[in-house]
Amino acid sequence: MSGEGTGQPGQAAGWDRQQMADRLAREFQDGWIVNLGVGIPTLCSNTDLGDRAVIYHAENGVIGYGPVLPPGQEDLHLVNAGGQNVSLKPGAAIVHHADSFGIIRSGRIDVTVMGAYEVSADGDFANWKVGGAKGGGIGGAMDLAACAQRVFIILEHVTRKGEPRLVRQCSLPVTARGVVTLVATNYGLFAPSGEGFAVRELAPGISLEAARAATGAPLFG
Amino acid sequence: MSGEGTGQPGQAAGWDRQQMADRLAREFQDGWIVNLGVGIPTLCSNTDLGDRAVIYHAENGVIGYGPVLPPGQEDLHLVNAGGQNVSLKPGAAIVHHADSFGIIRSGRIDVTVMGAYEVSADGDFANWKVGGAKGGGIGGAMDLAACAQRVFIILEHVTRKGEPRLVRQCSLPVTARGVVTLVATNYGLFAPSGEGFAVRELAPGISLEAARAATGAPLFG
Amino acid sequence: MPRSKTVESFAAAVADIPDGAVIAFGGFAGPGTPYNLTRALLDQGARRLTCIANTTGGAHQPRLPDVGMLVENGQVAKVICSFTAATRPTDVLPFTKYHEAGEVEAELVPQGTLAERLRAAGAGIPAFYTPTAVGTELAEGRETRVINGREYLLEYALPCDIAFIRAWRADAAGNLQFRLSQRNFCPLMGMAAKLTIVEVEEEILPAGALDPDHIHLPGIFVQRMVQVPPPPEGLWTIRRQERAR
Amino acid sequence: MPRSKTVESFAAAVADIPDGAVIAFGGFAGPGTPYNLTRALLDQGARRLTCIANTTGGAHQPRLPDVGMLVENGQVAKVICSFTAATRPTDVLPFTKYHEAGEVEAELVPQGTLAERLRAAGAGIPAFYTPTAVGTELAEGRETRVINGREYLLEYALPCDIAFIRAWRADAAGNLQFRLSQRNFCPLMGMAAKLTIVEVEEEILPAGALDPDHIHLPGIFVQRMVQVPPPPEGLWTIRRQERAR
Repeated sequence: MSGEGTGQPGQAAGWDRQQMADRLAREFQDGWIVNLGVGIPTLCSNTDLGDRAVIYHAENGVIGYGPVLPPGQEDLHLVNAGGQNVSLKPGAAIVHHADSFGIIRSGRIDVTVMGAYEVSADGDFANWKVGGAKGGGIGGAMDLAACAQRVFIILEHVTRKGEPRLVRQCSLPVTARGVVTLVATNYGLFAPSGEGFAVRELAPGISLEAARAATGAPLFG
Repeated sequence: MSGEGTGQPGQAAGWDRQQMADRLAREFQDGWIVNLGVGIPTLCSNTDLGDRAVIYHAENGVIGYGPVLPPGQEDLHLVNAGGQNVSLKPGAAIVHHADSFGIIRSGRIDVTVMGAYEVSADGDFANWKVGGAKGGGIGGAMDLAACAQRVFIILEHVTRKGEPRLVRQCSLPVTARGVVTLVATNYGLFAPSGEGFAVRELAPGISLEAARAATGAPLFG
Repeated sequence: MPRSKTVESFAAAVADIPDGAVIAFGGFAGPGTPYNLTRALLDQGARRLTCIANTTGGAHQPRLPDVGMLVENGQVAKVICSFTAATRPTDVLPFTKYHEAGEVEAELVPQGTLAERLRAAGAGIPAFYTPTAVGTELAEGRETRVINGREYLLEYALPCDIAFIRAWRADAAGNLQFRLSQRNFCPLMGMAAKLTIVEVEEEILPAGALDPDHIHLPGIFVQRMVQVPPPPEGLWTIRRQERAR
Repeated sequence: MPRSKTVESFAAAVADIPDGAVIAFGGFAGPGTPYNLTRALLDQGARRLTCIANTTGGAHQPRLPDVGMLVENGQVAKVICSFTAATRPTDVLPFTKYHEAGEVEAELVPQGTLAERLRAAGAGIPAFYTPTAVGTELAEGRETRVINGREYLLEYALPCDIAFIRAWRADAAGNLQFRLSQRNFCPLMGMAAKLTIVEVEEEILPAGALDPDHIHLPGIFVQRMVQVPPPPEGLWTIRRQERAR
């Protein structure tokens, strides 16, 4: 565990990327079908879940993938949705893109974990378009966000300029509305509650005051 | 060929079932994808088409089936839409029912040949429900009728009571409207023309007068 | 670890099916038909069922367990089929007299629409448009829409509580392979149902024994599997040695 | 007899593609991407194309032929993609400056909706409802419908003139197998297109050499096939000996 500090600049306070992913992954239940977004969410697959078995689903129709393979051992025909050369676990199956999103839309994904630019107190989130951009990168995010049983988000608590990412209302175009139930940041674990965010857990070295100061909506300890 | 007679009762005038099927099958062009309905239409697959190759499609997802297998040589896992134990030709492929009807609805079937109770001058036909019945037997007929490139019908020219089956307007609930382009009966080959039926060919021993007397709409020689 | 999906008997596999369940029955003219599960349901006795199948069955002899027998056994409130009467008016399905007497409701659906409504349910599509049945009695009073100059009929997804299907091979993860025309409605029903129960012809293999590229229904859609025992206990037993290929 | 579906060169396979064609490009993060056909189209020079693909490409080096290159080459009027910008705002796709300059139109479609619109085109379904994108900018001003208490967005089929796809194995009848995540959009695009052109990794086999139960796209959807030659002529050549499995 990193971070014995008090949240002061220059100190390694809070969770690192793997710890954020670990914290959400520990919510996964035995038998769940899990879809991990590109970036930090993929680190959830490194988490040791003990005797709980989850099935990782990728948008491109890979059901039951395993660890990323080291260079030289990749199978070039096999990638996850992030383009990583993964392996297959016993019992894996391949479907085409329409069947893969049929699995998503019909509610078979128990949880999707995604990155985001912003999450609102109402459970809205934004992750496909930055302000002023003409294009966007939606990928499978809107399908997953609208249809998965649970949407978990991982993001840094504040932007590089220090502005909060947990806000009352999203300023960017949303990916879906009212769907986020759990958010892991480097500051801790939070749940949108409508009026603000419920603090489920604070990362080591993060005080409630520090978290409040860095959050754009009320925090309920 | 049967029928040297003049169409008088007791004489073997007109085409038999295989001849009706042969006449329509000779319209099949090289490379066509063909769906044959239960009953007389299945006899089309017996017709020698020379060097023209057609692909037989069955509603249950069998693409490229061949002749019915003799008793003792059947594969119990393989049936056509009529439940006959058929064989597969080289290059056959199997799909599920939704993909099979996707092939139908997207217009990939060049011709469907079906039986019917009635065909109208407008190209409507009826083959799923008899008068007064509460239930019906639609099967794949409505999908095929609405979406195949061509709908050919094979039927006896008159009912057992001697009433015409080629009529101005169908008296039974229709399967689809305005889709039939060619009809083979024991009397010959006919094409719905709106005002009546154009006579494309008369079977041996069938006079135009005899055909007119047995038809419930004008015949145009 | 997830519990095994293999159940030791057909009776155990259907024991908890409640009255009022919506059940889809795979199969088309024999292959894929869950005869053994249907027989177990006849014994189990659940009532007021809605049965989805291509046909109510009973057109041919010798007769094997079918939806029509569940009707005769007083277990069915409604059927949703592409045949509720025989194709030839001279044939009469066993189902017909119950339907004509008003004892069982019937929804007659064109076969392609039936397949697509099941597929839609499994794919999270609540409704779609189709050209099939436009201008017919089945479209009377229903919503249509003109798209690019052609008229289409609005159809809704057909979700099921339970699917009964029959497969050729399976692995312990529930991945299924259907052989030849056994496939028909089976994978669609497996995707449309909340609980998919499968009768499997061959021995159930360890997870990983089937090629991931050649799975017709992924195991995430399959909850219970029963291997078909040898005859006479197992109905319509087809083992490797009995196949031509 | 039907003529052979095998074409001797990529140039010959794309020679008659007209200006204004709507072309779908298979592939997802590498596997299934028709690099060789795309390169041939860059040489062939057809213009005012509408290009359907998951992404315009160009996010990674070394760069292989992609839709973005067709844009840079002045051949594209419109793209329909689930990514018209990179996921990370710090990355910039080559396509972006053409889009921002108004030189190319872009329709941004969620990935599942893109797949389903292609599937609908191939399945003769003109339109359907989906829960995806409801409440977002993409749904603004568009038709929605409440079904069983939930709001859905109306989406239309996405038919294509031509599909470019890449397969693992094929037989002379045009039956295709895709290996692992090579499948992705490829069979859907093959079904949605009037003309499907395939680059095939392995030697094209005689009709009947592939198990009819294990065909991912039936030959009736495939019109032209070109076998990928060895490098350096063939791009992204993956032969049996280079695979881990």
